Amino acid sequence: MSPWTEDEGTVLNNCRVDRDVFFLEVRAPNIAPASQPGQFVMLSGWDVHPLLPRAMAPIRFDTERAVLAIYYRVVGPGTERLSRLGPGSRLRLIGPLGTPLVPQHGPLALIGRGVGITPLLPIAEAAVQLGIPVRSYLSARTRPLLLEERRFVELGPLATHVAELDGPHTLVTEQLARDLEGGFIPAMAIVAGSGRLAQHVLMLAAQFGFRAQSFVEEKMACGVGYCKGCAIGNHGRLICLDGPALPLEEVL
Amino acid sequence: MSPWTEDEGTVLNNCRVDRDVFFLEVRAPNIAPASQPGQFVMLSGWDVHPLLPRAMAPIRFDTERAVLAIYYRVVGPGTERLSRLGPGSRLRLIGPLGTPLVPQHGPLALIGRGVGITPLLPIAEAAVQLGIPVRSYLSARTRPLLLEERRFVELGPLATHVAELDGPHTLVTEQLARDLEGGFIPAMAIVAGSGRLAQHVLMLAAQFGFRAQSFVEEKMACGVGYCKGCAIGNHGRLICLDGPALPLEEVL
Amino acid sequence: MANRLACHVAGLPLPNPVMPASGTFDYHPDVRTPVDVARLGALIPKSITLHPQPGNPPSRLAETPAGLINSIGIPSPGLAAFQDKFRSVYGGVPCPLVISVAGYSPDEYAQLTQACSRWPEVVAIELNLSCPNLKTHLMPAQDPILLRDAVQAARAATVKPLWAKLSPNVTTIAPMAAIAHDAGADAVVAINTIRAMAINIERQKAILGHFTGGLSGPAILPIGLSMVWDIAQHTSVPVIGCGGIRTVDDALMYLMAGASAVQVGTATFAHPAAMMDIINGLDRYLADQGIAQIADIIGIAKPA
Amino acid sequence: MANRLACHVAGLPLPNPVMPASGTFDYHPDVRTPVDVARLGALIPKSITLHPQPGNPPSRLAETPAGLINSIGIPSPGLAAFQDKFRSVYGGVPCPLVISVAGYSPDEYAQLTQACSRWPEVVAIELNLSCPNLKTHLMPAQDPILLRDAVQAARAATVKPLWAKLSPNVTTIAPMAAIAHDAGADAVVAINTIRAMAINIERQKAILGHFTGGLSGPAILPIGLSMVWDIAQHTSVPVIGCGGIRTVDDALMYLMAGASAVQVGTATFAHPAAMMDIINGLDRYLADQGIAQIADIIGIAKPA
Ligand SMILES: Cc1cc2nc3c(=O)[nH]c(=O)nc-3n(C[C@H](O)[C@H](O)[C@H](O)COP(=O)(O)OP(=O)(O)OC[C@H]3O[C@@H](n4cnc5c(N)ncnc54)[C@H](O)[C@@H]3O)c2cc1C
Ligand SMILES: Cc1cc2nc3c(=O)[nH]c(=O)nc-3n(C[C@H](O)[C@H](O)[C@H](O)COP(=O)(O)OP(=O)(O)OC[C@H]3O[C@@H](n4cnc5c(N)ncnc54)[C@H](O)[C@@H]3O)c2cc1C
Ligand SMILES: Cc1cc2nc3c(=O)[nH]c(=O)nc-3n(C[C@H](O)[C@H](O)[C@H](O)COP(=O)(O)O)c2cc1C
Ligand SMILES: Cc1cc2nc3c(=O)[nH]c(=O)nc-3n(C[C@H](O)[C@H](O)[C@H](O)COP(=O)(O)O)c2cc1C
Ligand code: FES
Ligand code: FES
Repeated sequence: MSPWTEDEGTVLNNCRVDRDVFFLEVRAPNIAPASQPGQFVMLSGWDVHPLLPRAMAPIRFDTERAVLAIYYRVVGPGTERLSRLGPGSRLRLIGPLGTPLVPQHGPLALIGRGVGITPLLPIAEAAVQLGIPVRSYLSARTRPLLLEERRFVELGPLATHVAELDGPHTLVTEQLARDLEGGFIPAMAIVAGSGRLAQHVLMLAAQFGFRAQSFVEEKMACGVGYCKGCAIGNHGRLICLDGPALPLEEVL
Repeated sequence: MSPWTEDEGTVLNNCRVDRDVFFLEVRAPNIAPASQPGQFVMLSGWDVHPLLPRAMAPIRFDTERAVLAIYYRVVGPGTERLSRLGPGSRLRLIGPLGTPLVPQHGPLALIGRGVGITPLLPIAEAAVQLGIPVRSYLSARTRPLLLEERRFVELGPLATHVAELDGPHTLVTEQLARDLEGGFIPAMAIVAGSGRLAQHVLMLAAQFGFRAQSFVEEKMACGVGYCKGCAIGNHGRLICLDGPALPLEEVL
Repeated sequence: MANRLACHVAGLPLPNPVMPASGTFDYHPDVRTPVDVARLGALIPKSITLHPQPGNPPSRLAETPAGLINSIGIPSPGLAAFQDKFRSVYGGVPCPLVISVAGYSPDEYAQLTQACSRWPEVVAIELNLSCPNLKTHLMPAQDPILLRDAVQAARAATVKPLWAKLSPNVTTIAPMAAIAHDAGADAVVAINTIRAMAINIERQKAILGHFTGGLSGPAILPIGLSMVWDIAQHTSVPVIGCGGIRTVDDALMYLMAGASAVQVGTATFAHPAAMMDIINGLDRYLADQGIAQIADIIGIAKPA
Repeated sequence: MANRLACHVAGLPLPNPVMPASGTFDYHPDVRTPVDVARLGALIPKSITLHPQPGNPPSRLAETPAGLINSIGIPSPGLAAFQDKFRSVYGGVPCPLVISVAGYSPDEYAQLTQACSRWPEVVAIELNLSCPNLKTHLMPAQDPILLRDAVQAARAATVKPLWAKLSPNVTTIAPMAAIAHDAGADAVVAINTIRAMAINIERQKAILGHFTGGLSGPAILPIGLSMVWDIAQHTSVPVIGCGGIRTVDDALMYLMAGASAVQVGTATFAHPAAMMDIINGLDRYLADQGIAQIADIIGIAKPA
């Protein structure tokens, strides 16, 4: 367990990106500078309802400005209330949480879908800074939901799949399969945001022999290992402490 | 029991008047046109928290524009959330509720303090329209809280007392006492917003022989007589059905 | 179009499974309100007692997170006065009528049940078993013997359907449901309010005049739901679900947990048309899912 | 300055009356968090069991209006493993330490109590009496005989203060508190979670892997408060209040209702520093009101 804290955050920007997806920038004086790739925060911008904070994996930690950038999809009462906070609103944050995921060897394959891709970008940036090559495979319902597509392109080859344009019947991991056949064997693949993509990667990992992790989600209460509510699999692993990324074979 | 309905209201205007007092205008298509002096509404602009609607006695029912004008003081979670609703927000309203109080004989003495005076204005206006003379005695903490002072002046003689200016040691009902001694004997006195003023009026009523009513407040759940939660006094009178104005001797 | 919502509670046909909880709604023949009583599954007015009584002293209400505590007691005109005005108020009631009665002894339950069964409009009697017994201070719904005696006495006094309304303030509720069933209740209603309290810290005293009261509202929904589930899992008595229902999703949870019908109480205060929304919502749900009748979803929730 | 907050629970001195509820907070000697453990009234880690056990299957959490249902069960390393790591984790704990133990028989309670009493850091043993008995499916906290036997067994195994944690799922709680007291508990803790359930209507199944669980959070505050009040009114056993406490006002309600101290659980999840806020708030309240010590407000709430 690594140190974490509680911040009184300030909303700097909170705007709609697509139908039900929003982009939030929040100043978190203590949490943002301490955050590492793979980590997440718990946030609440409300009082009694809903009761629990919500887990969010920032797409960017701006350590100098102490700002976290978050994409979120409105799916229930917590994200709905979040979407109504204007600049200047206060948010309670807990973090940084979870086990950092800073790759040591390369190359890296990053596979993600929709809002779920957010934790992949900090990992890609850390990897490139360490000189580790990165290839990304991203899919989304619509083009605007290929979040930060430009930034991913800057960091390495990017394959994309947009359901609206490319049809629902292919997976972006089919490009990964072609790359694997072409000789690109990653030291590690990291999946986020899609069980279907994770399934396919698990198959490819077995076939081509590489390690794979996946970001997983379960309802969380504390986010810090106290409540034991986020256990997954047969080993009693806690997503909030041992994850949020865990070996693919443990979570599928 | 008179007919009532449920309206989906729209906030037209919601602004601060004084430190913790706000002015709200809300379009209530069915309730506003049906409202009569002495009546109130229950409103909620939220979902689960707080659970119950809040009772408010409008200071004006604009039957043509179907608008209710309400002054409210922020004292807890309901009024706090109310104060954050901007124009265009939706409000649920139930009304019109309570027994109308349309005076038949005059003259009338209206005595009130602070935000509690709101139900007095519709009564004054109805009285003046029927040719019944009205004298008003209003007190408040600060000048801006002598709500709609100008309009009261248009309707008849007005005595005021502002604690901040006139000091805390006199009551506006001392002017009523002088008027009574001077020969002004009302057919009915109506008090709102202050137990202390009500006490004094009760004494004067006994001394000078006039009827007196007072607006009373108790926690309400339904506002329509179902829950029996707002009972007061020894006769099992329900504030929401038999009131909100009740004979002074029953409520003190 | 066949009425998808038509249902049965222990053999008693109802136009739909949505009705008010006793003490939270009533009917006035001449007054237009947002609730179209003709569309309700049934109407249940506030419990009546044999003798007139004033109810508890004010304050009677306290609000809590997602909950309401009430210590109304049962202000009641008494049976005689209720009988006098029955025809003028409920004579033309446009939906099935259930009368809730509250007694302080088995004999009172019997008298009330017998008297109220005479009216043809009344399709069932609901026994409010939550009046504290004068000797033990327990409610009949809390004590196996008191419960059995009250239900048996009422059973002997009517041939009409009898519903026993249970209290959540028991160690386990399924045995109480079984006792009520064995004693002659056709169905049970679960749950009544949960004992609760609020304190005004400025005044350093209880908020309610009667100092404790009963908690209702969304806060208690998960508790009521588990009790309905327990009754459905462990007994064969039909159960009417009650406690915290505010939306059609809440009603569906209770039906899926095993309730034959549902009662809506506190939600009506903030949103009087809540029952109408729930009835419309259930109908839309069945249509969308292609389900022919409400009976097909009752008790279908799987353990996990 | 004298410490206004210093207090006693059944004679046991504590620096202040605010402590975490078992299962919702823990201490890691090397990890800086927003909770300064040195300022807590006491620390109570999650209940431990005699033998290792994995806890309940996922999902383990469901959110309800102002409430949280958990079906964590008690994932536990077992006594032996706990003993092995005790010194390295709790050896230097900077506040009074209370160990919560959960057994499946009186003998297990005795073994756990005896073992945990040996450490000098441990100032009291809390008995979590909410493990379902393997034969009756009742929890010791629900059954007079099971309760008496468990507490007596633990009592015989230690001279340290013994706290019995009660369940709200009983007909009346004061008699259970009295039984625990008579059996040797120095104090009782009220309340543990309330049996509850949530259903996912899309999947038509229980949300929790163990299908029912226990409700905690603000929703249950008025229920816990009435139980603490009942125990204080009807027994002489000191009571530690627990259930839904989120703010200093909530803590004051429990203290005024008769609690000697309070435990904070679910509120810690949204606001880890909640206990710090409550401790600061209590101190400020006493200062503002000119009250010399916390003992002066315990049980001062008048009926109405
Ligand atoms: C480590 C972690 C990081 C996350 N990062 C992000 C992020 O960056 N952006 C983002 O938009 N979301 C993220 N999520 C998911 C986010 O926490 C949930 O969407 C949010 O809690 C929903 O809250 P709500 O009140 O709006 O809806 P709720 O009422 O809590 O849920 C609404 C519906 O969604 C379902 N649901 C909610 N949460 C989950 C879940 N965790 N898994 C599966 N189903 C769920 C519920 O069953 C319900 O049907 C993350 C989750 C985790 C665990
Ligand atoms: C018929 C009627 C008409 C009203 N008209 C107006 C109006 O026009 N403008 C206005 O500002 N207010 C009016 N009120 C009072 C208003 O309903 C309450 O102030 C409001 O419900 C408070 O809600 P809240 O959630 O903000 O605070 P709550 O949390 O409900 O209360 C905050 C504090 O105020 C106290 N309190 C709340 N309501 C009352 C009450 N009714 N009587 C005494 N103490 C109370 C509580 O005990 C608590 O300490 C009226 C009340 C009634 C019964
Ligand atoms: C104000 C109020 C009055 C009530 N009166 C009665 C009553 O007279 N008889 C009865 O059986 N239940 C009574 N109840 C309990 C309700 O019928 C219902 O069982 C309980 O409120 C739980 O449902 P809810 O959460 O939907 O309100 C009353 C509840 C409230 C809130
Ligand atoms: C996630 C979770 C785990 C819990 N684990 C335990 C436990 O191991 N032992 C115990 O005695 N109580 C346990 N409890 C109950 C709490 O200690 C407390 O009694 C209850 O949650 C009510 O308090 P609250 O509303 O402040 O949370 C747990 C509660 C929660 C929410
Ligand atoms: S969310 Fe509490 S242990 Fe993981
Ligand atoms: S508020 Fe329900 S009867 Fe008056």
